[in-house]
Amino acid sequence: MESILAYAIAILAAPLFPGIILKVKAFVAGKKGPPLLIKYYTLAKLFRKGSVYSTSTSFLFRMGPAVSMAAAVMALLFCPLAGMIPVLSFQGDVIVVFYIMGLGRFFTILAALDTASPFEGMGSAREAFFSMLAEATVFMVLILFYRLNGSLSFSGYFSGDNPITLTGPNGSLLLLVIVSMFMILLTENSRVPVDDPMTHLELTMIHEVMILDHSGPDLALIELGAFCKLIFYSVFIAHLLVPAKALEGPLYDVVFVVAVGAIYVAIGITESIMARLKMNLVPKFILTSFALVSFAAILTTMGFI
Amino acid sequence: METFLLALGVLLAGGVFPLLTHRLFNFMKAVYIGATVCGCGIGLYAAGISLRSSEIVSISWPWLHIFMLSFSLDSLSAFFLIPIFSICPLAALYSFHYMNKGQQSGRTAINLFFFTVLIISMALVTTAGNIISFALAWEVMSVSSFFLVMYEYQREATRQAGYLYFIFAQAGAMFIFAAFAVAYSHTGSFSFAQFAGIPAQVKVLIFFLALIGFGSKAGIFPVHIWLPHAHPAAPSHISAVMSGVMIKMGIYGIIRIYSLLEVKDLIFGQSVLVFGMISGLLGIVYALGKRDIKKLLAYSSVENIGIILIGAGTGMIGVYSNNAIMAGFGFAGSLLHVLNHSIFKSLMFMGAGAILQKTKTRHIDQMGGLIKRMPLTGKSCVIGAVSISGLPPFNGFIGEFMIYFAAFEGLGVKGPTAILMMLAIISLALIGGLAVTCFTKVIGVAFLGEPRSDKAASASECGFAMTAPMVVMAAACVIIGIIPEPFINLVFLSLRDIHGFSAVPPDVIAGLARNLGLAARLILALLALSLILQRICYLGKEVAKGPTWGCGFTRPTARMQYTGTSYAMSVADFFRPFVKVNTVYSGIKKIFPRGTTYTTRVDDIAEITMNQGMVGPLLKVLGKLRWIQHGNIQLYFGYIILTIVVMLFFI
Amino acid sequence: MIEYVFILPIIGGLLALFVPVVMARGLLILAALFHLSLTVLGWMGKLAPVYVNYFRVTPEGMLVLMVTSFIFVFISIYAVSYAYETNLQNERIFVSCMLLFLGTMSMVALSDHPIMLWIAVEATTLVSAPLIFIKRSKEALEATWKYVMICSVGIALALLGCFFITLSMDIGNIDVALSFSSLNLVAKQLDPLWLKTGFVFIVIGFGTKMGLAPMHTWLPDAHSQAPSAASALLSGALLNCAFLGIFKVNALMHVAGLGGFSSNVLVAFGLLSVLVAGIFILNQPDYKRMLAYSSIENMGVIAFGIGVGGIASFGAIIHLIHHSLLKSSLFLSAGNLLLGFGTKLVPKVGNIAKLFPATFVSFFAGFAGISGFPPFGVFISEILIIIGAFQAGRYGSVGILIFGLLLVFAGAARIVMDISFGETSQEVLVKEKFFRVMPSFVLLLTSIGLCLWLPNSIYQKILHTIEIIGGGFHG
Amino acid sequence: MTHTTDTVLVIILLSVLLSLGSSRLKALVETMALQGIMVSLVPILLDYGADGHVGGSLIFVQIMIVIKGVLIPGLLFTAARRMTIKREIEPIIGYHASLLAGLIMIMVSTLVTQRMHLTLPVGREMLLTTAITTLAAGLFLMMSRRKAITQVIGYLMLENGIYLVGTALTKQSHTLYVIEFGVLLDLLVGVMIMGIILNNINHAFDDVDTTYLGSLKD
Repeated sequence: MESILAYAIAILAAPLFPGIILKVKAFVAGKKGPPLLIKYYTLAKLFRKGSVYSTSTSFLFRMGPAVSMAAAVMALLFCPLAGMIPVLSFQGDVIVVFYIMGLGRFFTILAALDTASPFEGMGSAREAFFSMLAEATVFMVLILFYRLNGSLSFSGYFSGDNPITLTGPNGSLLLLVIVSMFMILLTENSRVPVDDPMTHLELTMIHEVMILDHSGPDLALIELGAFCKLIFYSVFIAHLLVPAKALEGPLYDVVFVVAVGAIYVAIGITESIMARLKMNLVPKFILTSFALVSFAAILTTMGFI
Repeated sequence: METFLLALGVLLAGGVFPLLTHRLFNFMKAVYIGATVCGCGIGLYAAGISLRSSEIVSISWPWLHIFMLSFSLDSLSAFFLIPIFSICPLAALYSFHYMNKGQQSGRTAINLFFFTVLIISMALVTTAGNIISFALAWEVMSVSSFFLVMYEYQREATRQAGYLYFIFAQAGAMFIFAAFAVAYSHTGSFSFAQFAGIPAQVKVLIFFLALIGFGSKAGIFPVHIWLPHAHPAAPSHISAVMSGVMIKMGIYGIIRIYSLLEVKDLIFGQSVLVFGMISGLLGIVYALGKRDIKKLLAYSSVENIGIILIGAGTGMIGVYSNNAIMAGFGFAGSLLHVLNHSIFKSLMFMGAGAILQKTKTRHIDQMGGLIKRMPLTGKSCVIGAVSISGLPPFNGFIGEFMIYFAAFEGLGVKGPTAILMMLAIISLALIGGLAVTCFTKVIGVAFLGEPRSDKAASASECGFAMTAPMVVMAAACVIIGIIPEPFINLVFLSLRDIHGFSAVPPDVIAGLARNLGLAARLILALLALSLILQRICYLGKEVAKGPTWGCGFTRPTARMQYTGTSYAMSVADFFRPFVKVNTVYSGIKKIFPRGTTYTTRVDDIAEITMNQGMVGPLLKVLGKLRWIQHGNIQLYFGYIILTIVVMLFFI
Repeated sequence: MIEYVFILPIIGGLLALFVPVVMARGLLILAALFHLSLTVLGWMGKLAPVYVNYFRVTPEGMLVLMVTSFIFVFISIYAVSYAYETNLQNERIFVSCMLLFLGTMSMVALSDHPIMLWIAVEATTLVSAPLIFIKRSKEALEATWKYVMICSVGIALALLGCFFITLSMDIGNIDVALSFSSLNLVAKQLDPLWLKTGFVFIVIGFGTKMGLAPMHTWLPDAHSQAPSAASALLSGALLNCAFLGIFKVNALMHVAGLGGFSSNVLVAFGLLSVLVAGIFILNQPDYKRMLAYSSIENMGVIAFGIGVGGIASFGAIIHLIHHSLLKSSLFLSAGNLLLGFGTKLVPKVGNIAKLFPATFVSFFAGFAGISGFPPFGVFISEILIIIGAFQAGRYGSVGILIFGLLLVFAGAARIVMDISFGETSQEVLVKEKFFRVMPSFVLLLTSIGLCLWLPNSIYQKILHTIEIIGGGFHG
Repeated sequence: MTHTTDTVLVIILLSVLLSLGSSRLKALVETMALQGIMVSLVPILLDYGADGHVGGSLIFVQIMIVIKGVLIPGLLFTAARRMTIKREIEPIIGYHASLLAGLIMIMVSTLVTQRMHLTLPVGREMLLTTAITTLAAGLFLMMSRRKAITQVIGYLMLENGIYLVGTALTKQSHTLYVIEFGVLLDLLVGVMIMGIILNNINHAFDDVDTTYLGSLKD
């Protein structure tokens, strides 16, 4: 019951955090920035609106938002939030989760291609390419975790006799994981330096260009899905940051939420201080994250750990 | 066994029928389909019986005084019978509307006849109980499928493809014969039963010979070259069966020979795994780079064979390391993927066939917008594409998940296995990502957007005999995906007779199956919820229609859409050393340039290597040797004298 | 009196020179049927030789005789139809030589005396030369010249080989009649060195006739220039006869305990032949030459199988039977194509699947059969030979063999597919006729039939044949 | 009678050398006739030397002389007469070189004969040497000359050589006249057929040069 409650809170709070990013960016730029709840306003506005559908599109165009939303919401189900156990958990659920996200992407791409717009096609190609590479990093992380902990589920990673934490015996390796997971977070959620959600030039967009033709509630669903996805990755990293055994009870939950917030702040700072990468450097960026984790994983097989 | 033979009998009768009645075109096809469906139904029943009972039934006849033709039906055979007997009747049904040229009735009849021969020979391959019966069935299978490929023999490409296929079939068969011959030289018997007693080093030789032979049928990477040529050349329902079912006979051979040899070495699993990874990755990369939809699907078969082999290799390593879960899930995932692939690949090929029939092109960049014109085909293909990309909640995911599960289990094994398993998992992940890219390309470019050519614009839905099989298969993809429990049990049941396989605890299997089912149903439920939410949001609102926003272009045309080639190129480029990307660009000249061309083509390095590295030099050397037959009689006398002199040295 | 088997055709052949053409045709078919019935009687053991010094009924001889006689019946039907349609010049000579050819080949099959065998083999060369020459073109002339000269020289060497065998008798101080059957009884006492020398010369000599590389050089020329009926006979029957000579000496070597040497020699020649055939079949522009090279290949395979021994020798004999059936069928089909298109060049002919459906079926089936696809018997023989070679531990050789077989297959498949399915601008000169198509179908069906059901008597004959060289299933 | 035998053998050797060195076709045929007769005489001389029973073989020798010395050369002679060009113009290996090769062949044959370590009856070494030389020279002639008719002569020489080897090596007791006759008949018919083809070649190409016979090749 607690878990379901936490789950509901997470979904409801998901639009809150991107507000933090905007605030941080504004702060760094010396501006006041939009209100913290800006994303809620946007969502509300979008839900109220109607839509224009392109004559080129088919039913898949309308399915895209629904699937991406459902996928993100589903992923969160398996994710332990703060000290709670996740709503659902079984051995192997990590694979299911990342594949479900793949499903979301699949339909987002189809919806984009459905519009017959060359720009959306371009965005889809990039999205597919980069997330394919990111997937390799994610699975390398799963490999490493399995070797550290013998588990194949989110709840298993962070609980039990041998949880994965910074303070654990393999904490040093986790630093590598945290860095590369953060890079993956940036990639998968279309943040700078991979993508810039604020850009206005379609040629340079990745994710944004794919949803150009969506409007109204459809766009709202997509946004909501994106927020859930972002919070999913943040929670994942937060679990690595916050030592599970050191703190207990509500204190842990508070620290955890702060950590999640900190990750958003970090995103905001990254966006402020970094420029976008050239498109052909993005694969290198992702491969760097892959190399980091692989290094860690190979260390485990060499008998160092 | 009698039931099984009855099934073959019914099939054969159905197959001969068209030869006699080809003048009554539709009647012939209808009766043929009836008989085939009937025969396959009986066959499925026989397979079912065999799977349920634990005894192995067999039957044999003496042949030519020296051989026994023996066939036996164990659980592994029975499992491989399932795709044969379930896909083939659907393909036969499909052919009713696909082969609709009444003026070619004779040729159609022959095609149907060889189709039956193919079904029967495949069924016999899976049940063959000794060397000779296997070789016999294998060769019949090769030759019948060759004739099926040659259906449209007027085209040069078909002839080329048929030729290539013929060569590969024969070369592969030779390797298989060699493997069997080595085995025979140690057992002194044609029977499979004594294979286990062969010395260990010899087993390695046998296994590798067989791996090459079976691999060339299955389409393992360096020997897959015939596949992307033969599949596009064949009629689509034939490609469906060849790609969905026939190449699995290669997999069957590998697993069977592995099981028979009762091997103890690690090298078997390792090599199968490595070949699997290479085939999987390069297969899907090449698939991505192709513009011909059937060629693309053929390369995707190479990829899926790779996945199947990754599973089988993991299973073999699991057997070696006495890890029941790794072994069980590796093999089970591999087998389940065999079944799944046979369904969705046939579905995709049939979809491609439907498009081909209506648009008369296989070039993906000339299609577009077909889902609105061919809704049933389109929807089935979307389901097929999701499944083939291995995404939940459909069937492709279940098999891949089990392989992942086994591979993760293998990470705990000491030694080089862990590294291999890491590579296997990463390959699977990359394959998954690439498959998503590849099949979004297929669906997105072929079915969505605006039609890129007039023919695509004027396409219409094809006949019920073609859509019905596709719908059935799409339904099967969904059902296996959301109710995986019986199917997972089925594959574990069929593993029973694989040697060295110790039973996986049933609660592990049951738990996993239940969880997978749960996850699949959950995502469907969530999807339904969000669709309802979406619907609610639009209640009472005005939904306008308009053109796609052109991002500032005022007059976008259909030709401006992103092409499949561009869509794939950055990924293909990424794999550059293994993928040869050829670009032809005429450049922009003068101040007012006109008419430039830009084409890129992705070439298969295995094919290039074979052509330039092996066949070319070989032909050159052999061409030089043609000098022998010089036409000069004095020279010919010289040969005789030379022979005498040389021979006298040996006395 | 089994000698009638060759005496009657020879008399018939001589007679044919002096009777009207129509009668000669009748004579041809009649003699063929009569020959077949005599052969069947001989097969059943009802006929015994009279000149026991020279002739003897042996299982290997009967197998070859039976094959020859059987295919001759159908080739003669074809030949008559062919001659009738093309208004063949010198038809009487043609018929006469066909019959003489049959007679001399039967004589080879029955010979027991080495030099009698030699005489008969040389005689086959001489009586078949006019068959090749019958069209009197410059190419035919050249082919005949090469055929006669090379074969004569080769066979002369075989005579030398026979002398060496006699010498080995003398050195061993044995005094028995000079015949294979009596030599086999005393084989162990023969001088091994001279026996080996004799074997080498006989292999080279009869190998020339059999078409083993590198003495095969006449074969593609002769087979491509002869009228198809004659080519079919040359390929389907004559090569077997030459093989018989080698087989008998090889058997003698085995009995004398020199089997290892003779096996190696045969394996080497076999492999070389397969490879040479492979070289020339690739990119071969002439389909009759392609078939000729395929004969070289198959003779190589047979020599290889016999050389390997054991289970492979069974395969080799099976191969011999089926090769004769299939190759003669193929040559007859090729003859139809040559009549139909008027050219032997592969690039010019094509699309026979549409233009000559019946010939297409027989041609393609023949090709599939000769390449080792079921339900034709070569499938069995190739498997047996490969298995036998592995069993004998000849891994390297079998590797080369398989490579060679694949080369041949690749080359032949290209040609056959071009002919069957490719385009052609050539006009069809003559349509296919029942009597020119039927024989090749009968031969094919016989091959299929023997693959489905091998009569016990044939099986026993094969077993007896290979017994002497240690072949068989459990050896 | 070793003297006689030796004389005959020397004549054979001489004929071999002659044929290697001669360019005129007619002379070649004549040499062959001589060689044929001499070769036919060898067995009877040997036989006579051994035990003296001559009987049946005498008739046979007569037949052989007729065939080898008269019929076959006659056939070739007729063939040669019809030819326009009666000389071997450009042999592949020149006459001087051929003669030298002939001498080398004799030497090698002597060597081979000694190396065989056979216990031959007296006088047969020489016979064997001659036989091998003849045989080799026959093959040499076939390879080194362009005229088709010279090749036939080479073939005859080869046959003669083989026949001599047979006589030299084997006991006469194996001889069955049917067989011998059969061999001879084959030879005769063979040369007849070769003669017919020669005529046709001459007719078709106006020459019997084998360079014209090179169109069938791969």
